[in-house]
Amino acid sequence: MKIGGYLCTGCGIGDRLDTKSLESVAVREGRIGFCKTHDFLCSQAGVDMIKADMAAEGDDKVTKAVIMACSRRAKTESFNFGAVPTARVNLREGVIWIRPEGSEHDETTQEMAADYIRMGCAEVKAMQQADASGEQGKNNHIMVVGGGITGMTAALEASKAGYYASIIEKSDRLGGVMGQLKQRQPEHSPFQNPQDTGVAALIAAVEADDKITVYLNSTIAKTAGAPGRFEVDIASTVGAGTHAEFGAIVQATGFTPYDANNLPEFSYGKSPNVVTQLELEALARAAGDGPIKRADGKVVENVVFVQCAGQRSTKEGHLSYCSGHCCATSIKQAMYFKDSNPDIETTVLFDDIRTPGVGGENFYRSAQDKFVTFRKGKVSTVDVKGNELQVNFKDLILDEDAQMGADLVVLATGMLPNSGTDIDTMKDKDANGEVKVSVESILNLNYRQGPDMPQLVNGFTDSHFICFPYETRRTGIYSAGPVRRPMDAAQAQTDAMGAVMKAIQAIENSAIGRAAHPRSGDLSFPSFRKEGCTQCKRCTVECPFGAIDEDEKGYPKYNEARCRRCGTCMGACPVQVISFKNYSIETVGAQLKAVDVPDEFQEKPRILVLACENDAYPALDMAAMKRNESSAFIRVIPVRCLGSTNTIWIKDALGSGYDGVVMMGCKKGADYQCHFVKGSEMAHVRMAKIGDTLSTMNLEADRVAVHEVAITDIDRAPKLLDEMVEVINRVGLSPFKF
Amino acid sequence: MTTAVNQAMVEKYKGNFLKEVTDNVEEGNWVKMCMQCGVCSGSCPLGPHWDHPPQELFMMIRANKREEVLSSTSMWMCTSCYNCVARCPRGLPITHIMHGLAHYGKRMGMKPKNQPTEKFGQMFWDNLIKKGRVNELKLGLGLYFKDGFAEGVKVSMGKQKLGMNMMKAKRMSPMEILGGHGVSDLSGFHAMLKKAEELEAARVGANTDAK
Amino acid sequence: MTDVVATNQTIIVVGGGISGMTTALEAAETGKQVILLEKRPYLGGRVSQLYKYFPKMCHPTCGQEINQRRIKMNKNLTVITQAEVSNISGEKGDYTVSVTITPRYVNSNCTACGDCAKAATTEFDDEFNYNLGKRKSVYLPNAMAFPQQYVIDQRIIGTAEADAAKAACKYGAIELDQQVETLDLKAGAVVFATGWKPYDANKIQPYGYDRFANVITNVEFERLMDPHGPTNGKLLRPSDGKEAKNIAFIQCAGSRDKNHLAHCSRICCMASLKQTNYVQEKFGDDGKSTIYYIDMRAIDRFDDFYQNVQANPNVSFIKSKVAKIEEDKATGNPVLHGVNTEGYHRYANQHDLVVLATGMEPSVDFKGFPIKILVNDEGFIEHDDSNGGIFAAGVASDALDVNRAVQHATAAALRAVQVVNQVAGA
Amino acid sequence: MAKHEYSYYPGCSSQKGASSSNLEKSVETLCEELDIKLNPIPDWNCCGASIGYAGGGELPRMTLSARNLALSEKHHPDQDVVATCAACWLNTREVQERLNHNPTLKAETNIALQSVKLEYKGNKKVRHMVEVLIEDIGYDVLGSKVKKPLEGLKIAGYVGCQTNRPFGIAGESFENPMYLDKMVETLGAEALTKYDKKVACCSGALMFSEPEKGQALVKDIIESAYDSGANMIVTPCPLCQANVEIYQDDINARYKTNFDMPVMYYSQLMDVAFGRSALDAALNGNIIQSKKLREIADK
Repeated sequence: MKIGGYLCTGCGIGDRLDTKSLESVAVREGRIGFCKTHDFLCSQAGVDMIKADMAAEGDDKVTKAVIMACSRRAKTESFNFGAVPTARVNLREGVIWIRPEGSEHDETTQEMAADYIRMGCAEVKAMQQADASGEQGKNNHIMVVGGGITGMTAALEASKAGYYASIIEKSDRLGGVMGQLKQRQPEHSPFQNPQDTGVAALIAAVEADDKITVYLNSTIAKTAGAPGRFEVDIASTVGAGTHAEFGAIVQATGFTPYDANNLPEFSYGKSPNVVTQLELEALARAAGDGPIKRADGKVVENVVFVQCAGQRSTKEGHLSYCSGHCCATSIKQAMYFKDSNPDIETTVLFDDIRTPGVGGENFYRSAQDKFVTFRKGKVSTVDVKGNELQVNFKDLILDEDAQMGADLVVLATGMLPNSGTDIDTMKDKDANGEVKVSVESILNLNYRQGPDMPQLVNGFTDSHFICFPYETRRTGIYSAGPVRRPMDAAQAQTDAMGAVMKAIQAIENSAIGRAAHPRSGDLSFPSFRKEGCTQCKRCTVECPFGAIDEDEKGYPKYNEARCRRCGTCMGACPVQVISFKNYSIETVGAQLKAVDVPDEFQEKPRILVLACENDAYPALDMAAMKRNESSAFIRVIPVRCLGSTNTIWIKDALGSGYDGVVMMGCKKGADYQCHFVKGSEMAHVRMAKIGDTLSTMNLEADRVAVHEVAITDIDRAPKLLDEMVEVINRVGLSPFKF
Repeated sequence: MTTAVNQAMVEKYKGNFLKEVTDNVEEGNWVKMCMQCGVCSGSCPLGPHWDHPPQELFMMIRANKREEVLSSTSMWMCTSCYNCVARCPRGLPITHIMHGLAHYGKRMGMKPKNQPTEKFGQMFWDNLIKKGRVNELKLGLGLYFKDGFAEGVKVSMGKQKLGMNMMKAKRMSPMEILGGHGVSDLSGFHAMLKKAEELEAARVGANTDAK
Repeated sequence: MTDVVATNQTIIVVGGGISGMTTALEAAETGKQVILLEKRPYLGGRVSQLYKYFPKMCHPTCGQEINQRRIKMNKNLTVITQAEVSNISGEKGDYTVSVTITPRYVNSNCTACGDCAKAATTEFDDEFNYNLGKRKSVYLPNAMAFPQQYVIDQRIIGTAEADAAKAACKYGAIELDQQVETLDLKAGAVVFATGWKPYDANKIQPYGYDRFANVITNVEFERLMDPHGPTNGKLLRPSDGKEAKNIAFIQCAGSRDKNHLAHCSRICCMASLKQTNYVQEKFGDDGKSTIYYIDMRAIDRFDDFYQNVQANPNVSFIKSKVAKIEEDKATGNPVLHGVNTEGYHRYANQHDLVVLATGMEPSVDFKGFPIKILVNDEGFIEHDDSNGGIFAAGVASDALDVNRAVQHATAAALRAVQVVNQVAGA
Repeated sequence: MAKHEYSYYPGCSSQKGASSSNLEKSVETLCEELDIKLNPIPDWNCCGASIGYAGGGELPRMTLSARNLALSEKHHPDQDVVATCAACWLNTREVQERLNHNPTLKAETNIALQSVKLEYKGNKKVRHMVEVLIEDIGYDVLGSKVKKPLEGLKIAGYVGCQTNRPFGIAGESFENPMYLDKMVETLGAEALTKYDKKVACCSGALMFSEPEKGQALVKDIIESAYDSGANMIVTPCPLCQANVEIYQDDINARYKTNFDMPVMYYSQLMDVAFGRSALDAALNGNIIQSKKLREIADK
């Protein structure tokens, strides 16, 4: 049982550094079992050498390794030894590539390398092998909430992949909104005519599938547990409730049409002949193969579609966003008229026609070909003139006010997501003492942070990430369809498949204790020292994923299958009792303490840099690849997320003679880029309070800087470090050097 | 004939000018496909001289501005350069539609007053019909005298040098005044055109039949 | 040399852009065996050449970093670069895919130390920067390149320069005698995530991309902004290297056009709106942007982004398809001619730089595909049962933005997983 | 028998004593040089040009070209139709395309053609003389015929509209066709490839009805040629040639310019380069003479 050190002398490391002395630093100061050098460590021979040591028997067996070579981003596969705790000491990108050559620099460069080796040795000693917790179970059953086309598609596709699904549908029938439509927009070339909705076929398929169970008239009374072991109470309005267990959840609860009563300017409610798109579907279905008639029985001869009704508008009570499908929906509905009788006048008044892609543009052209008239116009009002309607609008092309008569006006109103309670608003109201939940919860999660999925904007439960649309803040629960984002039927069905993919993945990975993206495959999970815990609940509040509940005694309960291993809880803990086996207060604390802080007379400051491993660290790495120079006084420690930074590290660093601390995390705020959602923000909040600590230590506030750094900041990141050097030049070295 | 046809058309299409254009104007069935990008309007060499550029005319057709469109001078600004046709993203044969609208407006008795291209164009047609081939000299003289004799003398005096140059270069022949080139099967040629005119009139006329 | 195990429970993903990486990773992280084939010498595809994403204005390399780390850590996933599919035979659940691998001339011994590049002297146009700059004949394609291995340009093979590069390598990483190699791989399902290429702007003749230096494309504009790009992130125009402060964006450059691409490329409106933010970011109130458009397609919550740009006094919108561009001889400024159709206003506007919002066309012509699949007139693969176990992911299926492409690619992973699970169950 | 034989549609302006008779003459000479035989369509009629719509409806105008095509089908069944005039070529080709795509129009056209006992089938290839030179003869052969390279001539290639749009010459772009430049270079002269009015409109027939508007366009065309350093403009189109050449006096008067820019046909340049006389090249058919070109011809 020993720690093996492996020092690579290739890629110029051996040329630039005194490796003999580094070996001795590793063994004597780092106190590891041995340090071997290799001039090409990542070669097969080098890696085989390490693996042989790890395969050895008895005392010779290497159970932890320190790789002293290049950045952890390089040769990752070669130096991946599975569960064996391994520290990567970055001598290439971290030292020789950012320091200029020349004898005047040799001393500080060598010191840098030596410190990093001390740090690596200290880190690996504090690391434990991470194993799965044993909490996990495997359950191949997916709960699908909502029985519209998104939900039905999800259930059927899950079944096709060999998994079970239960559809929980509130109403007494399957089909959702799509079930109320006459037809849908085309899915295949040449995209010219509306097609069957396919709802009947979906229902038949669902009913015939023995892997699918349907609960109609049902809602969810309670959801507890975690991926792989969700426990759900299903309530029924017509019978007894049920208890069921699921491995993962797909929320496909769809949308509610915008309430057109908010649009009195268009005479909605005043005239039965002003209808929404959904109401027109009812008229079209009622008409069957015959002509579409108004409520009063008159056959429609002249219909006007008003696009963006109550949408894309900053007016009070309107929707700011675009619902995406409405242009194509109006086109489809105009075709209902034109296909039955080409002489019916159909006019679409629009601001922008939004029919993207191949299908969209072909469908638009097809409508023009069928004599649907499109006019770029902004509708101000719709007046009721006896039995007729008059649409008043500004024709934006002819630049004049215009009117049109119509016997039916269709309002293209928007979508409101059925996303349940807004847990963030709930929290806010809590603070004011008035809890007012007007919307019923959908999932009724018994999670500490609230009963439903967190919402992104406008009430939709979308992911905030461009690259990761299925990123979820409730692991194992994936939303799909128009509850996630305004979308049309085709996209909703694709979305259902994507969500099912993620649900299946959650089932498979939770069964073996593997983390979900972005730390996919990570087996480590947080645990805490019960005797030290003060039950302050900060970890349960700050966890960006709502993973942590409180047990009956008030202690945190981690639900590791819900955890994403970012360490924000660890950073939050005021008494530092939370840790991961391979990432802890100690693994970082030991590193920063291992640095050799020169006494003040040497005039060599030491700056601790805590850099997010996702963006800031790669940025520093790529700066090094460009050979952008950095200060020799920095000591960089990558962290899983800046949110995992515990203030104790800052205090320890400053208390042990560091002159400054620079923290680099991702962008926070509304357009946050933090991969753990709130991590960077939490770190910023905590560091805003570090000022008190600094002043009790009689240190200048400037000595701690927190920056938002993006992965492209290859020029800026080294400059930020130089700025700290300048600060120290200005305020002087730390008085805490011994 | 024009007013009668015009009345019949107004009667038949009752405010659906797009349909009227589709049914009766050369390549008019393309008008519905315009998406108002305006590339035609920006491409025209005589652009600034159009009261209503093609894309706007297409919008006016949808807005049922029948009178304004058919009596517009705009279509008569077309030089047949085909820039609009080459660039139109929807493939509209705009040049032909402009010709068609101009011709149709004229047929409906709504041609703009004293539009020089309309006048010249008619002269050209008459000239070519006469012999089957264009007599450039007569066409040129006709052009100079289109606004009356006195005006014509003034214009042709001004063009004297030009004419002399052309004659010197043997690119204009005074002999043409005596008759000049032509097709030999002139009667057949005339019969053919007459038939074509009849067929076309019948087609447009048919469109005026009551529903 | 390439040692790959594949069975009819293997999923082959063709194309290593963000869609292909997503399909491959989602399947591999569910425990499936996946082989990811990429034509270029590195992963990341088109998005790796973008500076920022709309609407968050975050960096594509950020997600790429995470995806590449996921790939490095996943033993179910094999990546083969410089690989193209030359043939497919068989049926759903039992395909044989022939793959042609062109030589990189550098093996996995490469440590990316860069010594070989120091020995190289010849420079070639840098494809990664859309030929706006130069790169060496021996090169790392970009800072994020995965695999992190240098590449030797085929054009110097057989020259003394190649020998010099080989001599410079201390790690035996350079193999100048590598040959084209063909592999036959079994697979249960094949996912085409072959993505898109920017429409060839030379074909949009009225805009003079081939004649005027200061007419560039939107993808080139991204490279100008990138700190890794040819101008180190400065907005300098090509003709004279001056800062381009007054920029025109021409929408539907090649899209929604019978003469070019009949479809709407979906992304270009948002891309230009995003790029007006770049101009603002660089020059503040000195930067002016003008968008010439037919319809602004800022769909769903993107409309909020559009509204924010509309509120920016430095950005103007003109509803017009620009008719043609001429060049002002004295200044080299492009002059845009056209008509604002909202009320018929004729313009002749001078700008420092014109950015053509060129659309996307499928990067692979599936017309001559060796096995029957349903391809529409626009060249995209349409989903159909008759395609068997062959699926499209991302832009191979339609013009999509990144978010929707990834969504689609995740769904495609499920389709492939369904096939191999059925094979496993049978 | 000649190497290449075509069914030829001369058009009204090419006739003796008409405005592009010099084009006709120079093409005749060119055909002798290249062993091309042009067989005129017997009893052809006017194509209606681009201005016929004021008087003629769609069908009568279509019938004009249909008659010519039917005559060619009848008399020269195996020969492509070739025209030298841009409008003649465009109208003929366009009518054929439109009739072939519109069964109603085609049927009606054939009814009208019964009056002249002809039937239109629509199976002809309708080509411009320039296409014949590029596709059937080729730049290499043209180059090999050059005896007197046109050294010292700096030529702006003015393609104009109707030889260029909507059909154009295969492989050339609408906005920047290069074939005239290539021809000019083949003949040993300097091609001003950056000439930026090469596809601008000369106003066509509107020069007659709207002279002010027309001359404004032509002024830009000539001015840009001077700016490019040209001492000559070359064009394939008779109306372009006439419009750009013959109004220079008027333009000089109107705009106080000093234009004196020769405007030649490609065929004239070829004739001279191939060693033919000024007379054979119909140089005297131009109002503004190029001294340099004449010197080369007279050499």
